[in-house]
Amino acid sequence: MGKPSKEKMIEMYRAMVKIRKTEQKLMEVFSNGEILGFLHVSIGQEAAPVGICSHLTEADYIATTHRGHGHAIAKGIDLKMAMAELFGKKAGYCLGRSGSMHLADKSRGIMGANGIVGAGIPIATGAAFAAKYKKTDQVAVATFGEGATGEGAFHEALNFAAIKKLPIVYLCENNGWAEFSPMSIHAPVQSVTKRALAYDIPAVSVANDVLEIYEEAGKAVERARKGEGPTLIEVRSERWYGHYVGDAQKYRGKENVAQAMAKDCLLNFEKGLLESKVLKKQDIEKINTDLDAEIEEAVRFARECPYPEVSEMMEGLYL
Amino acid sequence: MGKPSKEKMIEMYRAMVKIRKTEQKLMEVFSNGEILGFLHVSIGQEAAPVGICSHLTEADYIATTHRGHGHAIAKGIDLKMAMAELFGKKAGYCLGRSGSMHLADKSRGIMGANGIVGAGIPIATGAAFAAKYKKTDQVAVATFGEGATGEGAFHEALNFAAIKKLPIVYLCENNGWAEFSPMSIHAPVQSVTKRALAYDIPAVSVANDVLEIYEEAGKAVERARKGEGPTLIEVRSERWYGHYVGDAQKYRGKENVAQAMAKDCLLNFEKGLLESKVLKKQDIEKINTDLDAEIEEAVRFARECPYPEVSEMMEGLYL
Amino acid sequence: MKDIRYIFAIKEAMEEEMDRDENVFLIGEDVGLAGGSFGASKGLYEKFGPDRIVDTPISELGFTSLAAGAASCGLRPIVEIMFMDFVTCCMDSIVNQIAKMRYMFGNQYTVPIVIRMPEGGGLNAGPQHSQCLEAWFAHVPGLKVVMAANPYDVKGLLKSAIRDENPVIFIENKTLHAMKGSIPEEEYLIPIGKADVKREGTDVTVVSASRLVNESLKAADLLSKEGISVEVVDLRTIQPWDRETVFTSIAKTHRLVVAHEAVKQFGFGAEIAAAVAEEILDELDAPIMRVGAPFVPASYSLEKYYVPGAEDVKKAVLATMERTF
Amino acid sequence: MKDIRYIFAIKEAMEEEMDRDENVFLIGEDVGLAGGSFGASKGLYEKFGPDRIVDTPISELGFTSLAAGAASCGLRPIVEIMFMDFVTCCMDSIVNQIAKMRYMFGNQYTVPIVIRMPEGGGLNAGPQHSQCLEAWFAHVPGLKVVMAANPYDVKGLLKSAIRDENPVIFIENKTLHAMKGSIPEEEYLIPIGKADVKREGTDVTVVSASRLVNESLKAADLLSKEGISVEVVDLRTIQPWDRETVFTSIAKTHRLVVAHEAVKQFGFGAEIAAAVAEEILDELDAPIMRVGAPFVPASYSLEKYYVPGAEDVKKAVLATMERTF
Ligand SMILES: Cc1ncc(C[n+]2csc(CCOP(=O)(O)OP(=O)(O)O)c2C)c(N)n1
Ligand SMILES: Cc1ncc(C[n+]2csc(CCOP(=O)(O)OP(=O)(O)O)c2C)c(N)n1
Ligand SMILES: [Mg+2]
Ligand SMILES: [Mg+2]
Repeated sequence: MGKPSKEKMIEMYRAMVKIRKTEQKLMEVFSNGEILGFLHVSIGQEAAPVGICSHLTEADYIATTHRGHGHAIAKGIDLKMAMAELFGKKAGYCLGRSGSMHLADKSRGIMGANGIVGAGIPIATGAAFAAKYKKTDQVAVATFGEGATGEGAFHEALNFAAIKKLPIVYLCENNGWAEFSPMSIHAPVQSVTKRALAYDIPAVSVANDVLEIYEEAGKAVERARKGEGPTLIEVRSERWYGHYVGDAQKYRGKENVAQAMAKDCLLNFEKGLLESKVLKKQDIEKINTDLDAEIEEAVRFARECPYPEVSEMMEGLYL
Repeated sequence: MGKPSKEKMIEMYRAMVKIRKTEQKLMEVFSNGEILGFLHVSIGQEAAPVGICSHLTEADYIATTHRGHGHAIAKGIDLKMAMAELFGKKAGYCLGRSGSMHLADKSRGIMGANGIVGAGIPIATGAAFAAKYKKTDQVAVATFGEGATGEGAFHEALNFAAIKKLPIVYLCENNGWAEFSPMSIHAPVQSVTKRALAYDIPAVSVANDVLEIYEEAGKAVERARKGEGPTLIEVRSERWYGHYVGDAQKYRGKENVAQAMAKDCLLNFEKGLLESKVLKKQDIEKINTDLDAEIEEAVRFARECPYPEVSEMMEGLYL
Repeated sequence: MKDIRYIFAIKEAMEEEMDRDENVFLIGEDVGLAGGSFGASKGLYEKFGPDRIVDTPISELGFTSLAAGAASCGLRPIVEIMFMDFVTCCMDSIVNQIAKMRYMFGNQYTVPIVIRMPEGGGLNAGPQHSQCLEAWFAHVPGLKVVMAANPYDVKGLLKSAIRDENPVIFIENKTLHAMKGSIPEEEYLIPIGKADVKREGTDVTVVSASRLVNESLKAADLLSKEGISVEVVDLRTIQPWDRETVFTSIAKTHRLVVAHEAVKQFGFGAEIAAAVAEEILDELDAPIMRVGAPFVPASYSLEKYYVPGAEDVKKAVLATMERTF
Repeated sequence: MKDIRYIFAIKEAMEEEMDRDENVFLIGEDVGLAGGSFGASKGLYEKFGPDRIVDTPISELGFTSLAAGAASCGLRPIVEIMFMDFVTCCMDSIVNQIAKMRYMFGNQYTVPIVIRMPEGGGLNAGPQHSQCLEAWFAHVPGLKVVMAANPYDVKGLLKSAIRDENPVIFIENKTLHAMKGSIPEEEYLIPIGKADVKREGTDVTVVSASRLVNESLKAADLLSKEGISVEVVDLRTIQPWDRETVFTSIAKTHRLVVAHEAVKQFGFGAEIAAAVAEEILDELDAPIMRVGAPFVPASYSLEKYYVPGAEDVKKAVLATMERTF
């Protein structure tokens, strides 16, 4: 597998910036009260979704979590429709019914964020089952946090996938925190890779580095496509902000936050790209300004779209 | 820990014979239609309950399963009241309300068999939690089959117990079958001990040999009492008969059954006791006839007791 | 026509639909090699193989959510939950995921999934193996809830459920598994959402489902000897239930009994009664009586006194005849 | 008397009971260090320490069944389920274990456990974070189900629930957490199983619980200006519910509306209506109207139109006034 091509790296960089900037924007409009409900941003964790999605086609599946904007963007979600959903508008992916915790785009294999911790894991496993059943070469990815590994859903899904050698990659973004508590509350082990031993599933732990993740994800996706079964990847991600926007992280030491921010996967990647001359300063500026414009445009679109009609609330329950 | 004393061994032998003979009797009366519902016997598996319960006092806790007569007997359940329950009589432990799948004796720490696979595991973990909370030196035991390790309940309980270092022993009787299917349907691993790796819980696999089990159980119970946390013990048990009485085991080769029967933990123990002169032929005969009488007496009692009144069915829902 | 047992009618329905559509598969505990704990899939493993008749670990949540994922990727799973009591292990899957996936994702996904489960007493299997929990599912928007009272119905309804684009909770009854009945040789479907008047009558309407339909028919026989003419309406579908048929019947008889095996309190009978009291109260000539199990867990040795039957329906009907207001 | 918020009243109840009885402990996700996701246990960790304020992994089934085991060994757990929607992850624990342990084991065990959970809308948290599922639990013999409408009630009821020897499903409402109200300085208890007439009236009885009690009171205010006198009965306990108080009120007003935030169909309102239609139908002068959420999942951006409120209660009351039969 090895290193991505130059073009691929630029694409990856672009995706990471897009996630970062989109979520920064989301935090802003959330504070305005334009987005309602819960908003969980993944700023600091952009490497994992981009690292894995770089190996996926639109036909591949991904089931994400409450902290799922990054995966959706990396998997190619339409930003306008996603933004409209976050704004609760009719033009949104879910017709404004569901908001941030339920972003989904069937056309791109984005099976949905999930408000229930761990619930997406067996659902993604079902997508892998379907791919194997239909003998396609599709691969499924389940993303989740280290906290989710406490749920029975995690256990039952991995057990089944291992027995059936399903084409799936379990991507755990271990950001060290589940809501307001550290991993020591949630697990007796330090690394989520240990969990995989119960199922004889190969597992690897990687740093919050997009190229490292890209490499391991590449191997895992290849294994899956070849019919060799599931892999678990733990990414040692870093959550910069609170569990949700509005959480002041009083339970978390300032140094802990500072350490997390220091491991900025985006900045590190950018530095590397500059050093290796894949990108020049001007390229980076251009990417950033282009994305700013795209995001502004998405926000403008979302703002201007109408809310659904109350009568539409009653539609579409059954087909 | 080491080997049990001579007296202890005789006690253990007696308990194993009691389980065997009681269940043989149960099969008989079940065929008569005197026992209703489902009856799961543990003939061939007597070593595990006796091996572990030999280390427990009445104050210690045990939560058992649908295949739980052996544990209840080894933990000292009153045979008459147990038999009355199986017969559905008012004098039974559960007032005849529940039958074989729900045998419980609070006075002896028998927290109940369970009709839900895996459900007893977190309940026993709760007993261990209570012991630690109250700072007693009580220990809890959860028994379950290899099939139960597929349930999320197993995972969630072991995770918690490991985090909190609760005084509990997880005793998995791996008889190779869950209902009508072999372990390969249920797990990607050959040994349940692998499951424990996910929680950093020490685990050991032992043969269907009561002295081996006694030794490992002794270490595990001691660890628990000392506050060193949970242990998982896998016993490679052998199920002789069908999943429930009436199951002809068509799915299972004759050789597989013959092999299981050949590993007769009771007969092997008996041979050893004779060889080492702990018991003589006459002692064994005496134990057997005494138990026959005790069991007959329990059956007679159960037969003669009245059923509950219909009006009593409505009583006792709330305290 | 041919005579067939209920459990075999289930098998035929699954087999025919699997023949018809290669995306249909069956998943559950011991459904494969063993042919199902109650024998519903006997022979299907041999015919369709392990890819389409899928044995699972004991993990109701895991395999039900797996089926949800598979359904949203184009397959049409039939999930077997061995006893309805075990559905408590996968309520998140059914309620938060399956029921909501279509609506919540803005109609992008359809989740054509049938979750079969047998409910009720009959085996003296005690408190954790005898429950009837259909009212829970009927309270959850997004699910359809179907209950079949005889071999003919179970086959036709199950085939419709498998073809339905929505998730269907398909409730069998253990005591009905061995019931024999006559069904056509040729293919037939029974629509979901339509009640069936199983017996016409003029004095009292008994609305019921599953086993209690047959008990209500027995009660109607008994009562006819006493000169009381009972109309028995089999809901067949609890959610969405067929208001028109029920209301039409009540408009004729002006008396209503609702009967189910589930615990009476907060059972589906409450909804039927409440809807009548809300929408057509003025049609009633007597109080609405309900029949259901008493408010305690199912009993092992007293099961036959616990589970409601024809006598209970009869009593309820008589009560509506006496208490005119 | 002192003014206090609902969420703080919950904390006081727990704190007082933990002071009184060392066997009482609190367990749940982020209840400890963080003081609870809604702040119900703020300060308790500091006071009682990690042995009695127990943070858990994300494992609702695991810790609820653990609490069941602990309760049957003499402790008195309070379990916090962060959102009622997540109770779907531990239904086996509650329904097959906790509800049945006492009865099923022949009264040997008592299981004094309180399972707290906030339900309903108010946060625009969408379909998986806004459900009201109390009707499920009310259908399960062995559970008590309590819902508190204001700070005074929540404190007194929660203290009683903690002292109750039976398992209690204790349902809070997210929009009420910030509600202020007046409570006595000294200790008080409110009995479980007793309804409370929150407002006397003569024309129509509105039976309700939790947030809808307050909405019903608002509706009563509005209606009084139109000359309609509404009696508002707060059930406080859904199971076992107080038939006497409800029936007495209806015998006075002869008109009934039942209002809850849960989806209307198959909600607890159905049981109240059905019981009335069964037992005191002749007292009614008008159809029984029910208020509840529409039959779709909770909406994110249209939440305020989804969740029923005073206007809906008012409409229902007016309907009972118009439609006399
Ligand atoms: C079943 C369930 N339990 C609890 C919650 C509340 N909750 C939402 S996110 C979260 C923490 C998840 O932690 P982790 O899996 O590490 O993901 P992260 O938030 O760190 O990305 C919790 C407990 C939930 N949504 N669902
Ligand atoms: C939640 C749940 N799912 C399924 C069942 C049905 N069932 C009863 S026993 C059993 C097999 C259990 O196998 P194992 O744990 O190996 O125990 P064994 O019977 O071998 O002692 C199954 C599937 C159940 N009782 N509960
Ligand atoms: Mg985390
Ligand atoms: Mg086994």
